[in-house]
Amino acid sequence: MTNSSAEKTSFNIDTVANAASTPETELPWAELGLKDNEFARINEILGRRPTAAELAMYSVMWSEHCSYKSSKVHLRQFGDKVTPEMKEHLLVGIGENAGVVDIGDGWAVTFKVESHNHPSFVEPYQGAATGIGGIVRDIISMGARPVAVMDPLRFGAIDHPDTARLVHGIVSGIGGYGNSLGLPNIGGEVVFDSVYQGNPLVNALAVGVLRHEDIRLANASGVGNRVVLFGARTGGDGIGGASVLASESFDDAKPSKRPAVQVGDPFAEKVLIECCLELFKASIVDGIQDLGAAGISCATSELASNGEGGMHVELTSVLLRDPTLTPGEILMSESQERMMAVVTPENVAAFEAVMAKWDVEYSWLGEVTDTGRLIIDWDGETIVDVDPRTVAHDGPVYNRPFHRPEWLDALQADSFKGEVPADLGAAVVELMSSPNMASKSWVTDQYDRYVQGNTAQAMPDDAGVIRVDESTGLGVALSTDANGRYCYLNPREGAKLALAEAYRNVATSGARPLAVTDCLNFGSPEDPEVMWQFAESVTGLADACQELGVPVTGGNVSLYNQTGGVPIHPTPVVGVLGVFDDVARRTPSGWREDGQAIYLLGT
Amino acid sequence: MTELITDLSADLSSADLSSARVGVITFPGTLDDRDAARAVRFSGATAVELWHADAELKDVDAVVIPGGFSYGDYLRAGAISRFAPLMAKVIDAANSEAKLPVLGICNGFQILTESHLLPGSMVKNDHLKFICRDQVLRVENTATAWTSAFDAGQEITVPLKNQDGQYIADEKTLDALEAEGRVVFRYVGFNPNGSRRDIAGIANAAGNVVGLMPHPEHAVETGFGPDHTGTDGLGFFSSVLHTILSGARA
Amino acid sequence: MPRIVVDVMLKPEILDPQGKAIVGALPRLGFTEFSGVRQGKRFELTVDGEITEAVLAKAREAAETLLSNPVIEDVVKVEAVDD
Amino acid sequence: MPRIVVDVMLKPEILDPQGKAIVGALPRLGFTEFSGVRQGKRFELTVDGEITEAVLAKAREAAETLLSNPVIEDVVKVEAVDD
Ligand SMILES: Nc1ncnc2c1ncn2[C@@H]1O[C@H](COP(=O)(O)OP(=O)(O)O)[C@@H](O)[C@H]1O
Repeated sequence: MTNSSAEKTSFNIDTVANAASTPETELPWAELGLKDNEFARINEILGRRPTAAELAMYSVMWSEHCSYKSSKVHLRQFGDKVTPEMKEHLLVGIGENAGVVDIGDGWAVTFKVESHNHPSFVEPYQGAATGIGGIVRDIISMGARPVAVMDPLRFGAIDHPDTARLVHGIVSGIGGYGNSLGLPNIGGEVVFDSVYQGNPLVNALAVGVLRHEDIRLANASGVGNRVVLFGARTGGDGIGGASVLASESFDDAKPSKRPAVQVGDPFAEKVLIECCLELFKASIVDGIQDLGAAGISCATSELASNGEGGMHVELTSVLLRDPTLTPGEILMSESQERMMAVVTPENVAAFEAVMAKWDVEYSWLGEVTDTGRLIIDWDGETIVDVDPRTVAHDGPVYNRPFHRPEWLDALQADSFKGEVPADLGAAVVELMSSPNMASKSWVTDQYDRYVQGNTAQAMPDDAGVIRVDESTGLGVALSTDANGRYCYLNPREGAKLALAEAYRNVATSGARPLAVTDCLNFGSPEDPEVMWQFAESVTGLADACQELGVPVTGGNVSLYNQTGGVPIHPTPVVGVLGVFDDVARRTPSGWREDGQAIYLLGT
Repeated sequence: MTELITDLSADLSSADLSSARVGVITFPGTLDDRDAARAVRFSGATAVELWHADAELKDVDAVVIPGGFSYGDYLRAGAISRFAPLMAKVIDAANSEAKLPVLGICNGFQILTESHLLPGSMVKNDHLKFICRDQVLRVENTATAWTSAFDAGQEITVPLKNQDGQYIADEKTLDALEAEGRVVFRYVGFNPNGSRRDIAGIANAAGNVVGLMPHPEHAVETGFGPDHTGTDGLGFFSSVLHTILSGARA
Repeated sequence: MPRIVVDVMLKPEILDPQGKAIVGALPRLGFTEFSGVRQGKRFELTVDGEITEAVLAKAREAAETLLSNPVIEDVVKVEAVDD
Repeated sequence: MPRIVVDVMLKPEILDPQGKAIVGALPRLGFTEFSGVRQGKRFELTVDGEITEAVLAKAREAAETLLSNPVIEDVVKVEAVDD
């Protein structure tokens, strides 16, 4: 692959040498979202001021979204409360792109739920579409073939003027992307509640299957192995807010035109899936990482810090969609449908042959080294020289203050005091016609549930069921559930109930529940009452997981879901995965035939 | 597991069945290729993988162009795939004296109309949305290479899932299709996309090339088809097996 | 950058589902001036170098073969623009 | 019939997957003259009666609010045609 971006660039490059000799240069760290203590810490780590490119990397990697700085101290419970029995089926746990669970016969499944809430509010179709795209890439990067998706959704009031824009855009975005990838949509949720008016929740779950020996991890090891970026070209997507970096030398603030919105290309992703599966099958890649939030910053620093050595990369080799991008912008770009892999020199030709077959663009960026440093050059000059761990793993950790809201007592005391209506029939009709109870087929009819031919259950059943092995019928069941109102009333019990509901849905389908993923949607962690809700919910979820004997294998935290100072209801979305020895045994919801007996179980 | 099905005379061994080679073409963005191959296997025939860039048809006795979003359905559904090297071979073989049986399902149907192997075209569904449902079809013509296993007028249920599924053609073409019995399937009860005259599938004049929007390959296995039970799609694959083995090409 | 614009519209006799939806939505948004809407496609082809008559002829050919489907669509314009 | 043509294109900095797929297909069909393709939309609005400045203003408003998505698209032209 040739590259023509190098000669087109004409800005001043802030090199490491330059940074060392110009300590007094003003840097836009506050605009990039760093706090003064964080910026001071970066200076301390480096022993000098960061270059523009280093600042870009630290700022995105140390953001709440990438570093989990406010949630980490609480999320530890998911690890601390795991018993050896709970780990029995766990092949890969929290910390990798997605957890991997053993389901027997040499088969494994990987699954994870993630949020794309804010982008979907700004541009519903593309935001939701790229939410599906992102979670599916997480699944591919574990070495798995994606086999299904689910979409737990929350919208504002059904009669609010903005709701139609969001609902139709989001649902068609999820369908547009998922249907084009050939992934059956096997379940989800649709809830309307005015607390989500300015903060719709668009969570997306993907599940993939693989053989045990096919598990791939995001690490760069083996000195001399080559690092390659493949898939879509890098554009200015998702760096709109960071446009201060449009001027790499910080002096000439040229106006930049950077799209704040990412547009998805599901066709490119479908090709990427097939192309990665072919690479895995032929054992052509040693390490692999998808590019999501924080793009190349994240991929290089995570691959390097999870490996044993270092990495040396030439950034002008990145194929660009927009030749005016600066190094910092290239490092931060969130362009979709890209992957980074580590390939041994012997496999380079085989790798290139697979790319040629699928007509996928790629460029060799550099190689794995034994220096323990992540070095990034721009046209031969070093612009990043860091210990990759400090970028990827040693971000700030906050023990944010939290306290129980004073209004909670009054809220909990405000119980139902009305009369039981005389006409129960009418009450039932009224309930059933509320948008949250009514049939969701107006949504699910827009999703393909048949593709791949392995869907044993989808809507309207309580759990989606997918066959994994055609010869034995081995398969999995999945359900996602949450109840923001329960959690608002009591976040600890509400989180337990969310798990219990998903667990029940999987169990009633006939599967044995095995593992959990979660997407924790909350307001601002800087609000001590929200932080309390968060802490309580995590405790409740971790306790309930221990009680039921199912581990959390991965998930996602989405904070700052609030508008005008009003947070959403705490909404931990819980996904449970269960296993079937034969999906022929699945039990659909609802009565099937006349004359069957009806029992009510439980308390 | 579904047993092998065939409506052929009983003395055919499964070895005879598997000598029938049915190719399934994969384009970049094709989704239902593995499903189509599974359906071919269930009929007893051998499924042969074909890649859009292949130069040869690998001696197959019939070809399925499966559904999906080849090239993302960008520009127009099927517009870019139609120019694949292998499509030139398919077009020649379909028009040749040997009359290679060709089935285009959904995106495959769109590729066949873009290739002018079948008349008319597909545009966006009249309601503009993607729709996925179990759809009832009436088999209007059982004389094609792909429908001989059905009874005339038989109603079958197969999944339907598409965004650009509204079949259109000018009135003259529609009249001719009706007159020549080339409307092979019609939607029954509900027209899911606004297709002219409820047309779900059509054939070429010789009856070897058939295209339809719904997905028979998703209705071949109990537990994974319409309403967890339907296997009406198997008839397509047993029909072509019959066509092949009854010596159309012998 | 020199470009060639190609405009493609559905043939007038073909019902345009997208145009129909727009025509239905307009009055609800207070636009009552328009009695019909048709939605077509506009392509901008970038050319490195000069747009000669030969390049335009190629663009016309691409418009007729790939960019439009003659069964349902008309190429309504192929034109060089420079701005 | 007097008509107003509205042209809408994706903003230049936004990825255009359709244009990308077309640009990939063109050389395979022997068209090597074009280095880039962007696909946009062309709307034809029919007006019963005369196209006054007021009607054009309404068309511009409809173009900005309904016919384009300002987050990712630009209205590149609103123009009366008569043919
Ligand atoms: N956004 C969605 N995506 C996919 N499936 C959904 C979605 N919303 C609801 N469903 C499915 O529709 C069915 C009915 O949903 P719901 O009414 O929420 O059921 P329940 O109240 O039993 O949880 C379930 O199978 C559920 O998985």
